[in-house]
Amino acid sequence: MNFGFSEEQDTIRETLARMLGDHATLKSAHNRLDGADGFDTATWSVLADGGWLGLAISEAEGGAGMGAVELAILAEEIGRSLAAVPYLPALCMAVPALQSAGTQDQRTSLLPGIAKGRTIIATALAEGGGLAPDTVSAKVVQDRLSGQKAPVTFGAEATHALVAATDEEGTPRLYLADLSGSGVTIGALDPIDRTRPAARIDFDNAPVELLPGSDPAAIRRLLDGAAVLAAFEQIGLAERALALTTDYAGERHAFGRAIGGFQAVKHRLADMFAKIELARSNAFFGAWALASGDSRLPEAAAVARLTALDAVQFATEESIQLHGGIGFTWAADPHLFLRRGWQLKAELGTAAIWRERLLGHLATPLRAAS
Amino acid sequence: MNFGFSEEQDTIRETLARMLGDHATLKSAHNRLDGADGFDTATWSVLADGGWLGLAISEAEGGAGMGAVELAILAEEIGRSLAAVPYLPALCMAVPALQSAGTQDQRTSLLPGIAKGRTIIATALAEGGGLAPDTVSAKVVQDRLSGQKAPVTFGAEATHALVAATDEEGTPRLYLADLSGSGVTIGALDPIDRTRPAARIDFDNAPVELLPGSDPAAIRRLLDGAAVLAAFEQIGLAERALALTTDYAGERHAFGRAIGGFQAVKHRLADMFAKIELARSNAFFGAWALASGDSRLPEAAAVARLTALDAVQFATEESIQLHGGIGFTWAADPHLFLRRGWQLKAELGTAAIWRERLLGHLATPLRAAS
Amino acid sequence: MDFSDSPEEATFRSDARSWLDANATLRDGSEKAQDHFMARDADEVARARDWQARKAEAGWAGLTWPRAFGGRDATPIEQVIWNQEEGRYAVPPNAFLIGIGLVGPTVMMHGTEAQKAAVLPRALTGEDIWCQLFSEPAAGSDLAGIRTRARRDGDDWVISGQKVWTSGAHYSSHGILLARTDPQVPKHKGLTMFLVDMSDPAIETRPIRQISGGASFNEVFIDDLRVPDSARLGGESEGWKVALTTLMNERFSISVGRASGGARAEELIALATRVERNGRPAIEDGEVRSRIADFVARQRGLEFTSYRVMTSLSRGEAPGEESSIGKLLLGKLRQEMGAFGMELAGTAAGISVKAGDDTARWRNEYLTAPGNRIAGGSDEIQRTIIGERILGLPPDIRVDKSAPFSEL
Amino acid sequence: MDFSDSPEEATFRSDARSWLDANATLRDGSEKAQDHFMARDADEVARARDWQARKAEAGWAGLTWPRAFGGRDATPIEQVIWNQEEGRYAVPPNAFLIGIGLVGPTVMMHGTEAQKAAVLPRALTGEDIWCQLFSEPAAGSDLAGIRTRARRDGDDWVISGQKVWTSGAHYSSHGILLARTDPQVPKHKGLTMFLVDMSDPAIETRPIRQISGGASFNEVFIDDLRVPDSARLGGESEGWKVALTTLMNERFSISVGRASGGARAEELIALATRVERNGRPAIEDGEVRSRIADFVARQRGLEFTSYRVMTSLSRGEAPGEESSIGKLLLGKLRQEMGAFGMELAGTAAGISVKAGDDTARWRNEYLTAPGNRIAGGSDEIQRTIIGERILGLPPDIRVDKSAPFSEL
Repeated sequence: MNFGFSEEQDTIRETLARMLGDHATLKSAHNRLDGADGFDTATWSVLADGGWLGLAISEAEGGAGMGAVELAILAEEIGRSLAAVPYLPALCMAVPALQSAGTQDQRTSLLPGIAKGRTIIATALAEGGGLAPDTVSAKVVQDRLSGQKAPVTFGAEATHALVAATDEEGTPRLYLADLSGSGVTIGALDPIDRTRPAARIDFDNAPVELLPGSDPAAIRRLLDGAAVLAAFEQIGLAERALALTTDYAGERHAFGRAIGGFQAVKHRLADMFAKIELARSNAFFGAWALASGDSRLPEAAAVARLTALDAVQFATEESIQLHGGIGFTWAADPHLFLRRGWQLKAELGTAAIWRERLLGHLATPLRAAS
Repeated sequence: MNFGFSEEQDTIRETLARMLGDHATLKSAHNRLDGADGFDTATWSVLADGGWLGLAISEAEGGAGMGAVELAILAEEIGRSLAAVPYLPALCMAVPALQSAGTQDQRTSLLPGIAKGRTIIATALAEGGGLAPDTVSAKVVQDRLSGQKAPVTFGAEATHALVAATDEEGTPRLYLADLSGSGVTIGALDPIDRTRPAARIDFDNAPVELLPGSDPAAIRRLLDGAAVLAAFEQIGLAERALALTTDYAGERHAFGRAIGGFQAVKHRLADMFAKIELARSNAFFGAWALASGDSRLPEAAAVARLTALDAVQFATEESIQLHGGIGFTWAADPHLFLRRGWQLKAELGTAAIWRERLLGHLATPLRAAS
Repeated sequence: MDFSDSPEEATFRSDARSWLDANATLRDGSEKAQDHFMARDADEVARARDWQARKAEAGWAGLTWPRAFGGRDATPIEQVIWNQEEGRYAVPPNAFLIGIGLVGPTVMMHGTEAQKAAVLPRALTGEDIWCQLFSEPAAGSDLAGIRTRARRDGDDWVISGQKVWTSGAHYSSHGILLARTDPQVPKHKGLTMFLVDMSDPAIETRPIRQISGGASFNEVFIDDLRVPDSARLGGESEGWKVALTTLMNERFSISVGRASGGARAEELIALATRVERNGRPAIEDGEVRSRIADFVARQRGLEFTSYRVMTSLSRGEAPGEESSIGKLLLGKLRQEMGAFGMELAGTAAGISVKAGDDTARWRNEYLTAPGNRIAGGSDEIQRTIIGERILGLPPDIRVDKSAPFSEL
Repeated sequence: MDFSDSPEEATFRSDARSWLDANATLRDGSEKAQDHFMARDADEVARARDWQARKAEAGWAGLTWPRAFGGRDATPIEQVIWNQEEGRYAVPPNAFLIGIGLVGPTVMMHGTEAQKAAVLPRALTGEDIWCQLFSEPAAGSDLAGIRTRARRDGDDWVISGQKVWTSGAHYSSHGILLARTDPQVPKHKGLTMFLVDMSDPAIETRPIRQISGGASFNEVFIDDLRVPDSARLGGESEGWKVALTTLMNERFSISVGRASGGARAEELIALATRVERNGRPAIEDGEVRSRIADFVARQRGLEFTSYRVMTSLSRGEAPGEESSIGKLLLGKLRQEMGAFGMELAGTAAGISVKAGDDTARWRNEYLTAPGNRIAGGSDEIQRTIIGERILGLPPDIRVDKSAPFSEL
């Protein structure tokens, strides 16, 4: 039985935590909220220089050849630092998509650039509400894509996008679009978390390339993997929100005592802790299922996401509450975590979507409307 | 603006509270749980002698000629005392049904006996799951009823039953059955609350009499009124559960202090209080709507029931919890209230049913399965 | 039970309506959403002052004040009726709530004749706008923990410190300020109340931006503000007693005030009818229906609770126990409704994807609600109040009640 | 991350399985539901004793005990593996959990040589069955508040008082009993531990009926029980220290014990597929789906949390912070699932209308769950433990730590 991390993995975490702690500060997140560039290119460069962007890319393709567990560690530390980088779409979705469904040519031409931080691939699965492959109206005809995708996180900052669209038979597939190419119009959206810029991308007969191995099942697998890795990002941010609230409760005095000594505060913090640890247990199983190719991945991904969504929302809302007056001011830190939590909900879908994915496996899928 | 009780009504409450407090003790409820007769005939007689059973029956028909608000007061005190009497089916459902849908003959022959406590009419609307008029499979053909009704509260103790069944056109109507007549078989069920005995009644060509004014709309109105009155019974019991838990928290010491001084306990009790008062506000509006014939009764009944169900479940579960070890023993009082709470849920349907009744008024009804 | 006015109430309502009809125009729904008592800019302040002056002239300002001070000696329920009626008209925000509702009664009870003469008439007519300088960074839930110091200097007092969460400080002309004058005694005992001029250059006001983006509150920095001893309201070291008068009147103002804004649960029905969930109209989803029904039931309960409060007022009684639950339950309900509204928008929860969609509305609701759970006594403080004052449970252990403030 | 056994673990598992195969039969699903460690009647006690004797003879009893005391010196993860393997076989309940898991280690650490010789071999073979006489009516969460008195009388002690929540007291031969020997010192300081013979007529045991109808616990009345000083375990007034050893071993026993029973969330899927809600199969209702998905996610989380605990044990580490959440979250989950199961039954929630329907199962689940939230440290105590020991928050104010017990 080994349901934890190895010493090497612990070392990776420490290195990442230090590096991200130095570069992706909460102060820089505040600056972005107040209008600074939403993409933290400096931290992205540091990650590239450290070889972290190629963590799960094979050595032959310019990466470090590690796996899902290491990606999960990186995700958790990104969450903890609130780093404003396109980690989830570029590394947890685009890279695995290329690896599992792309051609050798596609991999060779893109993966080394991703590892170096030069190529950034956004993931354009959503069209307002719902997620691909269940909700896709963008279409590809003769290698030309038309349709609108939104929200696309880091859509304006990316060089490429991985787009879900139906092929000429009407089957949802994944296509690679060069965002500097013709027929591409990108407009900024107003995300709740400005450290996670989001865009609407209109494609009008834009030239695209099919990822030949992509079919609806592959898109679902991709989402399952992303949900597991996002759960680690969610746990990282929830844990940081808990930590800073615990610190505050230890320092802030009222009625002559640190407020953390009052059961109303202490027990709320304990509930946050319990929800986070419950989510972590599910995320661990998800990481194992992802790394080992276990057939229970869809179920593991759904329970990891459901408990992570719950832990994040509870921890971030109550973090604001327990900070009292200061908690709902713009200048304080707690709302940074609340915003990132919602952003992560937006990017991969709400609990309503993942409950159906879970029950679709355990019970019968919900009948379509007649 | 007068959203409270009059002095006369306050006097009625005090009289009832004293009388029920004397006769329907928690000790007698424990005895019933341990096997004594589930029907507290002594208290029923006291209520009859005091003229309370005819509270809302006209003076001409042997009653006191009061209205829904007085019935609500009685309901709340019944809830508070956990009296084991067929108040809800006999006085809050059968009487209004006779009054609004019965013939003059039916009223004249039955209402005086009800006021005197000699006639007890049970209400047989349910058939396992779901409530009439939406779920009815019992049928009447040529004034003969066949079908099974369960649970019927006080079915074995009643002299008559008001039964929902379809007429020869398939329309749900209400019928009056003499339970001592032919074709009636009564079997005891195992209710969670033995102070509220429940039965299954099998009708096999049993002679019945139609209440001519009863149609599906009348049945729904009847349920709305019953839900409002039951909300008062629920509030009474929840408030008693809160009161005994508050008392316990003031007496029980741990770590050198009364446990009610600990915020974990104090704040839970405050939450109980808030839920109960919220339910009470909705119940007040419901009582007013019922008494005044306001068209908002269906909506008022649904919100009263939804908040009452929530208040009761929270208050009774946490009453057990805050009693600690003693709380989950058979000999302690808290579970008496938990049981009655579930029984009241069973008798008029769960939140799932009432949410649909509410949304059916505010939005569109749920589409039937295709 | 009866929702109609008593004959006296009906007369009052009809008088109010006649005057309002003659002096204001009914809302037609085209008005911009506005806060009920916060003015947003100088223009709104000017219009509010003008409206207040007209009300004062006609005897409709300071309704519950005694006639001796220019009031109408109105009952609390008459105040409620006025608020209901005035709410139907397109009138400027009531920036005078603190002056008339809180400061006035406090000055009447604790002020000198000179203070009454200086404060009351100008508060009534709106010439002066008052703010309440109580809370501090280190004194929120624990108000008696304030650190702003007032030191004697000859016949004057010199005040320095920082206040926070001061509504309307940026357009207020005056403030009622609680300061510590004796740190050597227990915390509740060394406080004194002052009346200060907000235009003094020793006072600096900075708006506080909230997570919703709005700024209804201010920080107020006080740096060696010199006031004469005649600015002291009530006795030296009697400040806590004076503050309790203010706070009691604040609670009363809230209980007769207009119901808080915020979204109606029914709006979620409309939203759920427009959007899809899992490939079907969201309103057909059982969980959506369940959540909305729960919201409706709770919101109705809060609305009817306010009827119970009004019933007590109408009977000339103090609002009963039920009045304490509204504050506790409202914030969480709004927060849950806001979150649910955002989620109904689907994958794009929190991101406005299409112009004119409902995201911004529910996002604003969601980001405003945390303030409801904190400001004016947090949920946690409300639970303690219910537990101790209503249920009679033993008080929290207080380690700070008898020690000198300087040793805490 | 890897779920497989290490080579050493695999060897142990295979050895265990060989012996079990030769000595027991695999469960085939036809067995009656049974508690994992409570015997229901004398026959079950006899069968349990017999099975324990056979395990002891073959070296499979007291696995984690040192070899010197007849144990196997097994690692915690080996204990887990044994529990997993033994759980696959139709064996009697383990009525010896308290003796071997709690009393044994406490006697090893604090007992005299004579006590070790008298207690350990007979506990191992199952000849003696032990119960734990700690909790009292007035000492539940606050265990140090016990009032059972032991007074010196010559060379003996005379013990009187009442214990409660004593699992298995009615079939136990011996008990480990905490008593107050000095009420004049602070509560934690005046306690002493004793080993007592449950067959003494001065001890009376009465089962406690729970709200579920079952009776897993007892009240134990002790009336002038006379024991020699040699029955004292550990020093006089050292009882709290001795009790902490017992409690630490109790926590350990729980963390390596078989997972608690209770319903699987998947059973609700089956139920919802059979019943209707609002005229349609309940499983098609969005709220039903939402609740069940939530239950599944939480139950999986608890299951995987136990894997994390086992990982720590497997690495030879103490269970980490995650081990504290299971106790807190399990009871509420069971309570909610029980309530939901009852509600799915429709109008007749809580009333079994048809023979063989699921009402009784979910009702029992619902009425058993409150015990999970209370016994062995209530939810509230668990939150305090997490808050103080894991998160490092300031302790609750304790007014009872230094005052003499007699003055509390």
